[in-house]
Parts: sequence; structure tokens; C-alpha cells
Amino acid sequence: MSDMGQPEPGTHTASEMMMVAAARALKDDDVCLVGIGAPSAACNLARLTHAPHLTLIYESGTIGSKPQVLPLSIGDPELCETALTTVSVPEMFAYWLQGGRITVGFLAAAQIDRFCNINTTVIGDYAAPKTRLPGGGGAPEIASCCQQVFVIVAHSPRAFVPTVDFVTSFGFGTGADHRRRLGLLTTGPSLVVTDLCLLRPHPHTKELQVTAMHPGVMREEITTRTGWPVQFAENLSQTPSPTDEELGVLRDLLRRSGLTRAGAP
Amino acid sequence: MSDMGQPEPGTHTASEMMMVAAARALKDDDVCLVGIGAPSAACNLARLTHAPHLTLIYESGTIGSKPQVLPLSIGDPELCETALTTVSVPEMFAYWLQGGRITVGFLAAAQIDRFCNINTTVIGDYAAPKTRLPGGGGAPEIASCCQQVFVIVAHSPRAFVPTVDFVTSFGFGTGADHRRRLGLLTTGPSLVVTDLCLLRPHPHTKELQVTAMHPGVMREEITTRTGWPVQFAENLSQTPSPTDEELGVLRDLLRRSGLTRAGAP
Amino acid sequence: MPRILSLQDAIADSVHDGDTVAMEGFTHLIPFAAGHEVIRQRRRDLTLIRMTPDLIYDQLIGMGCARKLVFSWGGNPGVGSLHRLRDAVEHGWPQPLELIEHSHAGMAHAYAAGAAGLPLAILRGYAGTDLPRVNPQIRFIDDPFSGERLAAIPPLRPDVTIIHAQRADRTGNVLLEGIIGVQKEAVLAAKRAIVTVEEIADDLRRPSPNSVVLPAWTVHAIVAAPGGARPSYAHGYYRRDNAFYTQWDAISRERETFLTWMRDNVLRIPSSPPPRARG
Amino acid sequence: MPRILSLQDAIADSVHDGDTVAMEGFTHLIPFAAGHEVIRQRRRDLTLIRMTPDLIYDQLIGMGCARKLVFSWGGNPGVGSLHRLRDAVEHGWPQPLELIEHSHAGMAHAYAAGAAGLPLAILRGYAGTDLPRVNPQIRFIDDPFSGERLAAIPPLRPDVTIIHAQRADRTGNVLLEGIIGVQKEAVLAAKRAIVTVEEIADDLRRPSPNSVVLPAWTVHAIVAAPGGARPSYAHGYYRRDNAFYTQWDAISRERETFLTWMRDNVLRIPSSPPPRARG
Repeated sequence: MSDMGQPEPGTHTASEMMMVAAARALKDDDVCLVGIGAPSAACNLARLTHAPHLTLIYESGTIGSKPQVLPLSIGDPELCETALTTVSVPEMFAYWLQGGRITVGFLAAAQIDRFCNINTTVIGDYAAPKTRLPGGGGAPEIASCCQQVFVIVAHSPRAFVPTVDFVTSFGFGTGADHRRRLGLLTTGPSLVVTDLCLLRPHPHTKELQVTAMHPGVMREEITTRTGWPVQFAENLSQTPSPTDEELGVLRDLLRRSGLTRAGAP
Repeated sequence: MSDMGQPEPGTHTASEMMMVAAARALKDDDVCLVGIGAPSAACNLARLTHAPHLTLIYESGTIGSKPQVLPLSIGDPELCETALTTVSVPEMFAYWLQGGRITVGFLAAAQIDRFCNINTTVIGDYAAPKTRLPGGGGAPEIASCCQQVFVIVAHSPRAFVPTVDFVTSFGFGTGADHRRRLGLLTTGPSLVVTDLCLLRPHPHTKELQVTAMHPGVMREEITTRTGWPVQFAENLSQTPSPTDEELGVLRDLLRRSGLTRAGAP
Repeated sequence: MPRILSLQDAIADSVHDGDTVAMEGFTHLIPFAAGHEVIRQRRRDLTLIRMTPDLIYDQLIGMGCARKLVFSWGGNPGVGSLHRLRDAVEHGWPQPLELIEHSHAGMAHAYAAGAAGLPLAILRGYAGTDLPRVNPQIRFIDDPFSGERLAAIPPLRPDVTIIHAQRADRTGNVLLEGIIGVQKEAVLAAKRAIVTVEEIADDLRRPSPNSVVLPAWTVHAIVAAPGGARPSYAHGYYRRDNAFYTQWDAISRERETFLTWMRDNVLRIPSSPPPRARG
Repeated sequence: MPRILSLQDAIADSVHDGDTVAMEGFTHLIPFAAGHEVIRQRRRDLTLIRMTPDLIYDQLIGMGCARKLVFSWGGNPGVGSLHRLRDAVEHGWPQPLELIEHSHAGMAHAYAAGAAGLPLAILRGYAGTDLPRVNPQIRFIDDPFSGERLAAIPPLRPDVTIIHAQRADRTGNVLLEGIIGVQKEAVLAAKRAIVTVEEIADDLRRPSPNSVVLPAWTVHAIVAAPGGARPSYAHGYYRRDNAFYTQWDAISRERETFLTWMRDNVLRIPSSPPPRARG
């Protein structure tokens, strides 16, 4: 990020800031299990900017995908056609995810609590739900088997809740050494990227705390949109604004993807 | 076997009779896990005569092999090149053998006892062996997972022993319902083909008994060459001699295979 | 060896009311044509198994074919909810739908265990999640070597598995290519398997000795159904109709628009040409 | 990403005295050239893992490289005994050889468990055989669903796995084709992996999207070793030297003829050209 210039203020949206901040967290030698939506945008943005060797794996079985457009689903033709190889779904989950070969897993969240437990299953009671969500998919084992987990979620009190209605993906449970007590040897969630800020688990308590705020964001805004009394790190930093290159590549990617999707097959 | 003519006596060897008798036991819709040597000769003889649709599987992972020459090893190029598909060895043992898809498995034996337990591991004590044999390979699970098992072994007192030194492949243990007591739901050994006769397990005791003698063989010869007081079935039949076609195809196959092997790669 | 049948005959023969049915295809090669035929033949009380229920199961559920759903992710990928699935779970329309819910890793291991003839699948999974609380099939065992706690789930063993593939040859050997998902495992785990294909060809044209091929003797019926995966896709034949996946959100949101669409686009479409013509 | 090394450097870097080493290849693609280099570098006290020890392990054992052998079938396929293996087991020459003996099914499942990061492999296996009596690693567990007794064995996790493959591209992605054996699992289960290849090419030329490919980041060293599988073979490159397999019986039967052959055909052969020349 040495060549990061400062674009004019007001030239990017909060959502763009979120995707750019997520992309920056990826390293060139990461092997990334990519979910659809913001994670896919962030991973491909990273690949098209500072991390050209980033390995993208989609749970449909494609390894080393280099899509030119963002896929609508995790099994779009583009993913297989641009992949180094495509394996079966059982092999993907056994040898590649469970085998511990993925350095970063991306998760989205309908609800997330202060210990980074995630719900994508159901709002309300499981047996008589208010809202039935799609469910876990790959997430429960992405959360336990990837070396670390990044979460991308828009910051709202509906999402940042004191207690999730259902633990779809285990973060730090009730905090501290809960992961270890369950026998989980992976790091777990190490970064939550929102449209307002970055949060990371406290080294000991594992409670999420704000470690960086995006440009123009006030503390109060974060506090108001978080369903628990959120903590701020002592060395709170400010996220650098998106560079012109980052914004240009991201917008180009989204534009290309939109055009492709609207068209007939 | 309706078109089976009677060739002149003395025109075939005991070993040829053994391979022909084994081949005849295979049906056109069998799926056969083939070992090297006599089993491979018998299976390919069957495929080239009365069972053209016989599916041959080699434990190296080749499915539907149609070799023109008999392979020296279970992984010869010929097996893959003529196969419908070739899968990994873990898949072969998990999905195809353990999955219960093989109707007939062929086994060879260094020692075999009256309950069709087989030793191919060691002569003498395991820790201080008189002769170290190659070991089990695929045999232990071929014996337990194939729907039925055919054994091909030359008839000698060294092979037909009262008790095997080591149970490499479980037949009927101590007889009767021993397989069921171990939770084995497959039939187990249903036929032993030697150069003298055919033996099958008694329906209840599961002790091997001679059910057919090859042309020209005397009872005494079988008794002498069997290391226990072998039983003869009430309805003892005589194996029909090899037909001209069977002998012709078999000899042609062996000749082709020998020539190929002797030559440089 | 499989019989080469019309779609109508294959479904009539192999899919019965009350059956446990898996239609697989991970985004790719989803057997839509076969699913529509199941709807037209008004099958009832099915237990549907599928990792990613997708639009075809939304349609089966909305048309009242299903009593139970075994799944791991029930959404319209990249678009949002499956509204018919939600309506069944949230409001019991057109009938209640029992859920047996897993993770993808769990389902994938359970299909593999089914294919491998094992009575259980073992995985590092479900640790700390609430899924074992709502799915009693998820248990835990202690590894005798390390003492570690591992998840154990029963295998998936459908009565019938239906998949779509690129090609079959005339004896019924089947080639799959591209994103191959769990189709091989789903077929090998099932009592019966129906495979619809883009074409039945003289030559399977497998590009590699290690291509994914299902031998004819593992399949019970082959059906020529060109385009049979649309709006999903067939690698090498046609692309995914992403626009339709997006449109489905509006079509399926309300019961009335859903029923109208199904009547016009599925029920009123002739089942298939007379039996022999297509095979 | 793997380094592209000379055979000499790759073995010197990755294979150490006392290591657990798996060289796999089920009849096909056996890494003979790499095995010979291990012999030339006089590695000692190795625990050798291999389903089918074959001639290359007969040579390693006869040359005193091995302390222990984990295996499931130790013969010269279609020919007879491995005489050097037998001499070590029966007479302790040149040194005693500890055996950890499995069935093929057990080894295959144990490699798969190693690749899958599981602390055990479960299979329907070993029932009624004497193998659990002589191999304490074979245990049995009760399935919590059916109550059935199943075999449980620990995973295989070599320090280093060495395989031979058809091709690598210049970034180190590897293509295998034909009889692929347990090579993928053996590589993924290992801490380090060395792959010798027939050629390092600009393009991997994989025939199918589902071809068996090891991504570069799963491999630690790539070595160009054309003919490196002889007398085994490389599908698409050269055939198996069945005549040599037959001749090995006479060469290896006596210690003297064996040692002479090894001296003339392995020890006196230059290790490999200087590091950069080949890579």
C-alpha cells in the first residue's frame, strides 16, 4: 500500500470503502475461500491490484479461479473456465478446506455478536422462525478450518446484536479460550470489515473492538449502529481512503459484472 | 456352455483346465476385481468367450479394462489405455470395493484351510518368518466386500493346509455363521478352482467340499494333495473338458502376452 | 445396463410418492427438466435431498411435492431468498416442510459415506455451532488415537438420485465435466439413478483417462434431454441464465405469480414426446 | 511456490536421515530417479511408506537406507518376491527392517485421512484377519448409529512425499494422468513434497478442467527428470519395462549380484548435472 494516493473526498461510497478495506487485508500468497457478493468483489479487487498471485478457491470446487467478471453464484461458468483445476465438492471440503490448506475464509453475516459468532440460519426461533435465512452452507467449517476468517458485513444494529439467534458459524463463543476448549486450533475470525470501520478481536478477551475507522466516520455513528457497548482500541487508526487505482479497478469490475449479468446467457 | 464340444483327450494341461474352469464361473453381467496371474487370465478368457460384457476392474483404479494382452502387473499401461475410466486408488477402495459394487473378487493363496481362510502374508511365525510372502494387498477387503469370492490355487499339500499360519483374508473363520458374527454381510468364498477340481463351501458348515473333478482326475489324487480329510459332495460332477474355442482363445492370449512381455518396452 | 427412456417414463418408473429423492448439481448441471417432470407427474410426500436447494427445489416445494428437505444452503445464489421455501417453513404453505439441516461439509461427507458403503461419515465439523441442537443426526465421537472430538453423521442414501450430464454413449456410460459437484457420490449412494444428458452419442469423447465417468452399470435410466439444465448450465454446451435467476425473485415472491408462472411454463408444457421418439 | 531444483539439491534439501518418506506411484509413475538419488546420498534410518514397495524400495532396503517399512503389498508384481525385502525381514541383512503392515484399503484410507487433516481413517476393513494382531495401529470402533464395528487406523503423514508426474508448468503446477494411484493424497498428507517430472513446459496442457492437477503452492520442489520413472512408466511418454522387472528377480536374488548391479547402475551414475543446468 506504499503507492496509495489520496483521492478527492466524497468520491467513494461507504460500500466501496468496505470492499477496498477488505481487499487490502489479503496478501499475495494467501489462499482464499471466496463467498459470493462483497467477499468475491474484495478478493478479485485484491487479485487485480496488489495481490496478483492470490489463489481464489470457490466451494463449488474451482481452484485458482481468475474471473474477469464477478460471478453471480459460486458455480458460474467463469469460475471453472478460468481455474487451474476443478475438483469434486467432497474433495473440496475434505482435502482443501478440512485439510487446512485455506489461509483466509470470508464470511458474510445476517447477525454477528461481540465474540464474532455469526448467524445466517434463522431470525427468531428455529422451529417457528420470523425469517428463514439460507443457512450455513460452507460457513460452519470455513469458520473452524480456515487459518483465519474475515467477515464483511454492513454496520447496522440489526446485524450487530448482543446475542445471535442461532450460532451458524462459531467465532469465539463466550470469548477468551473458548475455541481452544472446543479443540479448534485455527485462529478464527481476525478481522471484521464494515462500511464504517475495522474491528478485531481483543488478544485476550476476544471481544471485537474497533481498531480503525474509515475516513469521515464518527465514533458515535459506530456506537449507535452496534447492538452492544462496543469498545475502541487504544491505538485507533484511520483507514486510508481508496486510491484512484483501487476505485478504478473496483468500479470497472462491478460495471463489467453488471453488464454480463443483465445480458442473456 | 451349450456349444461345448469335446476336444481330444490329452490336448490340455491341468493349468489350462484350471483357468478355463474359473472363466466359466463368470457371468456376462459380473463386475470383477481382477488379480494378476491366473485370475487375470481367467477373467480375460471369459470376456473373450462367453462373457463379452464382463466388467474388469483392477485395483490400480482402472474400470472396464479390455486388455489385448495379459498385464504383468495390475497397473500396466494396457489396463488404463483400454479402460472406460481410471480413478484414484482411494476412490477405488472406498467407492467401488467397499461400496459393494464388485460382484466377484478373485484371490490367490499361498495357504488355504478347510474354511477357506487364506494366507498370503508369511510362512511360519510373523515375527521370525520362515518365508516372508508379499502380504495382503487388496485381498483382506476383497474377501470381505466383494459379493462373492473365487479362489484360484494349484492343488498341493503345501497350499491346502489344516490351519493357515496367518489369516490374511478371512473366509469362513471357524465355519458355520462366523462371517455373520463378524458383521460381514457378503457371501464370501463361493468357489475354489484348482488344477484338479472345484470345491465349494458346504451350505451349513461352510467347510470346503469337492463338488466337481476335472477330467481324468482320481479322488485319491485330491485326497493326497489336501492337508485335511477333504469331503466330497454327494452330487459330485465332472468338469467338462475345455472346448477348442476356450483353449484356442486362452493359448492365443497367453502367447500374445508372452511375446509382448519378452520384448523391450 | 441402463435403459434409454423418455423423461416421462424414467420419472414414472423410478420416482414414487414418499421416496427420498436427491437432485444434485452444484450450480452447474442442475436437472431442471427432470424436476419439472416430477412436478407434472404430481409426486407427493417426497423427502428432497440437495446441498443447495436452488430454484428447482423452490418450485417442487411450492407445488406441494415435498414433505421434508435435507439441505445445507437454501437460497437463490447471489440474489436472495428462495421465497417458496421460506413460505413453506415460515407459513406452512402449501404444506409444512420438515427441515434436516447440515453444513455443506456435512452433506458432502455424508454423500461420500453413502457412496463408500459406510454407516457413518466422520468430519471435523459443527464445532460450537447450533446445528447439532436442531439436527439430532449430528453426533460426536472421540477419536481413539488422539482423543479428539469429531462430528459423526449418518450417510445419505437416496432412493433415487437424478442428475444431468453432458453426454452418454449408446451403452449408457455417462460423462460429466466442469463443476462436477457431488453428482458421482449422489449416484453411487442411491438405490436408483436417472441421468438426463445433453446428448446420447456414439462416442463418449472423454478428454482424459481420468475424466469423470459413470459406468453404465451404475445408472438405471438415461434420458436425452438437451437443454435439460436450463436456467442452470452445461459446461461446453450453454451458459448459465443469470438473468432468469434474478427474475425468479419477483416471480416467486407471491403465491399467485408463482402459480401462474408454473402453470404457463411447466404444467402446460407437454411432458415429453412419446416414449420412443426421444430415446 | 515450489523451487525448481536439480534432483541432487531437491533430495539434499528435503530428505534427511530418520525421515518418514513416502514415494508413491501405483505401478505407474514410480519415482525411480529420485529413489536412486536417495541411495546415492546414503540416507539412513528412513521410515519408508509405500502401498506396493516394488523394485525401488527393494533397492533402498538392500542398500541400507531403511529402518522401517509401512506397506500393504511387498512383491515384484507378476514376477515374485522382492528378495532384498525378504533378506532384510528374514535375515536382518543389511540390517533388520521393522514392518508396519496394512491392507491396500487401509493404506489408501490412511493417506486420504492424512490429506483431509483427520486424526483417523474409518473403513470396513480387517474383519477376521490377523493383521490387527501384528499391527497395533489397527483398532476398532463402534458406529454410534448402526452399532457396527468398523476399523479405525491413524492417518499417514509423511515428512516428505516424492512422486513422479508427467508435467509441470514454469510456476510449478503439476499434471498427473493415467493411473494416478494415491499420489495426490500422499502429497497433500506430507509436510514437504518433491515432484520429479518428465518435462517443465510453458503450458501444463491439461486435457480437461477436471484433470488431476497439484497447484504449485502444494509442492515444495520440482525437478526435471525425463525418464525418471523407468523401469516403471509414464503414460503418454514411455511404456513399462516389463522385461527389466522380470530380470530383477535374478539380479536381486543374491547379495553380491545385487550390490554389483547397484554399484554399476546407480552409485556410479553421476548424481545429476550442476543445479541450474537442469531446472
